[in-house]
Amino acid sequence: MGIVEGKFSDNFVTARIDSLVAWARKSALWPMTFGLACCAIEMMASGASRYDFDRFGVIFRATPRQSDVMIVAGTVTHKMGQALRRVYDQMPEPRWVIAMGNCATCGGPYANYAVMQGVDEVVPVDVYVPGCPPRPESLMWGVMQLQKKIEQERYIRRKA
Amino acid sequence: MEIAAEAVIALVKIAVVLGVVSLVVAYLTYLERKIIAHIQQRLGPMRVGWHGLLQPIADGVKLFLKEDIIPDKADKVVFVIAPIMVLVPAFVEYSVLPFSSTFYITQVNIGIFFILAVSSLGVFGIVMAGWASNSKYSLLGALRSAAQMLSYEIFLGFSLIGPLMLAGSLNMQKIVEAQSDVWFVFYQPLAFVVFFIAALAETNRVPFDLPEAETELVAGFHTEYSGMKFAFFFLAEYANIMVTSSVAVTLFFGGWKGISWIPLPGFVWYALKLGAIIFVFIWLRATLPRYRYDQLMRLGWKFMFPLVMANIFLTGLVKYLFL
Amino acid sequence: MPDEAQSNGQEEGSAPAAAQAPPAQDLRELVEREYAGTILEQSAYKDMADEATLVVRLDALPQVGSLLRDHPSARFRLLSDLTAAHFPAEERPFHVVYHLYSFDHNRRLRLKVKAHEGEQVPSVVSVWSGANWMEREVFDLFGVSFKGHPDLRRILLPEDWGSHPLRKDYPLEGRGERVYTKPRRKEYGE
Amino acid sequence: MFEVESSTRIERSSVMPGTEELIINMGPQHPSTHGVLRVILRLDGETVTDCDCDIGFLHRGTEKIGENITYTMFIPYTDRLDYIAAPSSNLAWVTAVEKLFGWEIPMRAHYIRSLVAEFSRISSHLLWLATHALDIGAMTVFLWCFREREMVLDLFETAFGARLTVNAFRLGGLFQDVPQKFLDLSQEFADLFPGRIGDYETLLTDNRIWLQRTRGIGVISADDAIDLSLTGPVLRGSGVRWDIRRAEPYAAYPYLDFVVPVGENGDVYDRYLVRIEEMRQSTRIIQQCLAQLPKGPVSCKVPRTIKPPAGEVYHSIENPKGEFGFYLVSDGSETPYRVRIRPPSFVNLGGLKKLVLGGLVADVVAIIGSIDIVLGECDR
Repeated sequence: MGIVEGKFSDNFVTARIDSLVAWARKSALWPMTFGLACCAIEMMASGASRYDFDRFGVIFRATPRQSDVMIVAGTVTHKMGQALRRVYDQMPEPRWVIAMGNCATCGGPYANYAVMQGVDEVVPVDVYVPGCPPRPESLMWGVMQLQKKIEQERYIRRKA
Repeated sequence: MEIAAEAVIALVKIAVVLGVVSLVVAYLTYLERKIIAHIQQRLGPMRVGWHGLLQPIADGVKLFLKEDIIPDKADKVVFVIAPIMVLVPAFVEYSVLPFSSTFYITQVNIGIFFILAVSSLGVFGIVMAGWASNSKYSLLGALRSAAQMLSYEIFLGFSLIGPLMLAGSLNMQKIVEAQSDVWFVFYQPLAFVVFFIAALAETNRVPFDLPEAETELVAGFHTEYSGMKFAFFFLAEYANIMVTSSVAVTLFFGGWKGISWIPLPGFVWYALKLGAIIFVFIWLRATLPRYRYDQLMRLGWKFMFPLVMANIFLTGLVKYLFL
Repeated sequence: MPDEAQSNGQEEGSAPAAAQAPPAQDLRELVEREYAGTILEQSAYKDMADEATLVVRLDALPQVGSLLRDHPSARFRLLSDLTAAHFPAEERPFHVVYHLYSFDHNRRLRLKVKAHEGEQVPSVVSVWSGANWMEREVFDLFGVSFKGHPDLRRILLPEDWGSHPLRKDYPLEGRGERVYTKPRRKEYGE
Repeated sequence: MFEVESSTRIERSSVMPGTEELIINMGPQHPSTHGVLRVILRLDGETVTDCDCDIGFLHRGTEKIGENITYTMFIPYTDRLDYIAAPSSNLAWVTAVEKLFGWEIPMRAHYIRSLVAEFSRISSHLLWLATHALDIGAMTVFLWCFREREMVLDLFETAFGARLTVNAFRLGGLFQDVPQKFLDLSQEFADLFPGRIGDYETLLTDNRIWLQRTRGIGVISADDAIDLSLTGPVLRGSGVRWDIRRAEPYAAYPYLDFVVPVGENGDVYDRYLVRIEEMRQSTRIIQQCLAQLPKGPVSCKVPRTIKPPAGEVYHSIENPKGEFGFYLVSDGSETPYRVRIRPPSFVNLGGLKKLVLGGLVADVVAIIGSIDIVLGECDR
């Protein structure tokens, strides 16, 4: 799809097309189940009946190839870091990352030898969700923030 | 001139059927999400359009614009052909299905054989996908799928012999006509049960969804597929559900024929029956756990095979003695 | 059944012999009868019955272990926990600690061996199979190696970590075994 | 596909000329490894011929942290050990430290601790049932279990202000008394929950597919289970009637009446039945706690700076997953000298190899599910 990407100037038509693309992308955010620790439990709760992420079109996929957003839910240790990066590399573009919880954001309470001080050391992060662990509402807020971010993205228009 | 007109009509019919089927298949995913959600006390898609009605379109557009990854170690040609190999047979089968008394693409004398033959082609695509991906999960998924589909193809075929003996024809339209008085499901309940179970296995649905058992094999044979190619597999799965349900409707539930004192057009009857069967498919998915691979095989060969043979024998006996 | 076990425990606590003699005196005698001179120390925190501790001579550990496991008056069949502690000031800095539990008598016993730096502790995997992973963990985090262990590898930390974090001289923040600095990120293709 | 550079014992080897055994790597990112467990399997067809676990992907150095902070400060870290049943981990820590000090805890605190610990057992078993059923393909049970789990989390929130990592107990008792609303809601839950257990059982217990997938799978005898140091429902599933709540009672358990369920065959199905029955018994305990709850203070006098005498203690409790203990060495200062966490999941997972050998790949998933691990305390 690289033929049309970023080739056009701003006008009514291209803006419409871009907003259609953005709408599709934000409405079908399929996260990858990357549960690492405590936050993973809250992520599961987000998918379950009370919070029901399916309402936003968010369904969890098991394989990175078919997912759009990686929710890093939990503590990333140095041992895990490599695997995490590898999974990120397997995801197709466009891809986003949500760092869920304090551990993924900055190491959280674990300032020690084993824990990576924030997942942004290995992958670029789009949204940071605070909390230890964040409540499902917070994660939902994070997903909605990401949707807002996607809405502003340009697809066939030249990057500003 | 006449030939040209016929060709145009045929093309229009094909276009209509393809369009409607594609749309229905896309909305089948929505229906499934919605029904399962309600069984699980959730709401399902709500935000994208009214009650999430635009969800399949958003999914489709997104998948279409997604980067299309071909793994480095994959066999590139086969990797690309595989999803097409899966999708095409699923749609070709619609060509012989009668949707109402007058609306069908074509009628061939061996309609049901055609469907069985073409549906077996799908398994090639799956095996190719698994092999070409060069991933162990995909390969295991594909092998499971091949073994499962080949075995259950047999039961599926044999279970249809009973109704065919009653109808005395392989032409789909004639089979429907033969059920004007009583649907074959009442004559052939055993055959229908076997057919339904085999259909579940054939379409890789719960409780036989081993090839893509999410918790064991990540996503089975399509683990490595992304973007539009994955969408092809996804659509093919639902198109297959439609086809097998259509076969069930045609052979066991009187096809487009309705109850005579309710005046509804044939295709409405058809759609209603189809919907009911598809609902059962989805309902089962929300209810049952998954069989293990060897148990699935045992169930097939040790239980269903004798059953379906007995059914054929009984049908033949009854037909020979009383009709 | 569990009620019996409970009353057993209470009986033991209230018996006059147990009140005077330090806990685990009977076990010490049992071991000494079979293998004299293998018990080096005996203690119990605040004389609690379930904190009874016997310090065993390093080389005699597997024998003492199997005796305590099989003898009808001990029957410590469950190796409840195996760990270590590091006391750098002591002559034998590594204390490997074994917590045993006996279903038959509902009592606990702590065995301890003390090892020099670099000294091999005999493995108890042959006595309690459950020790396998726990010994690997001690090897990983303390660097105490076990003689006769079937598969002594690091278990929690990456294979190439190179140091043993639970030693007292190891800083909490680590020694920078894995640092993702800018060049490293470049290597990842950022 | 998700391999990491870490050596493993399992090397590629040809069995027969022309055939090669398949080595499959599950995890660390895999939907059914319940976190970041990595299992390497050697397969002959679909039969498992060798199995090796690679853990430590969640090794967060909790024990080392414990040596550097005070006894009170460590309580939040215990939440994050067994994060599925956080109050249970809190309870293990506070009881271990209290044993070191020799404090007398007021009766009301004991009862509330038992009450909350049983709620945590229910929440843990619900999550286990949810994921275990999902692994075997039953997805509706997953969502039903989460429905009730949300109710339990609401209860925690009413009492302690957090859903998951509740930081429920303090050294010497509780931070403050629980609100009356918590007790009312608990009563409501305890009355409603047995019916809901019945719902899950309708979907699973007599389901033919469920029986075929779980009966006779992952069998372990009582002797082997003891030899491998397995504890908790895994041990009880093999028929050993040992529950620390009974054998070495703590908190209010000496005054509570409950049955310790055991299995017969030690297979996946028996472990399932044991846990289901434990949920019923937990509900009974909750009913009793609510009925017997005494009045009075919820905390004993705790000095401002906490300095225990020098010495060492080991104290363990019955966590939903097994024996959860702390081995504490104190040198008389404000921080512990050594904190050892005795993790049930770590030890139980050590028995995985014995359970899976000779089974099929699909069984591995069921067996891992039936051990019920949580990587937080497994890797610490």
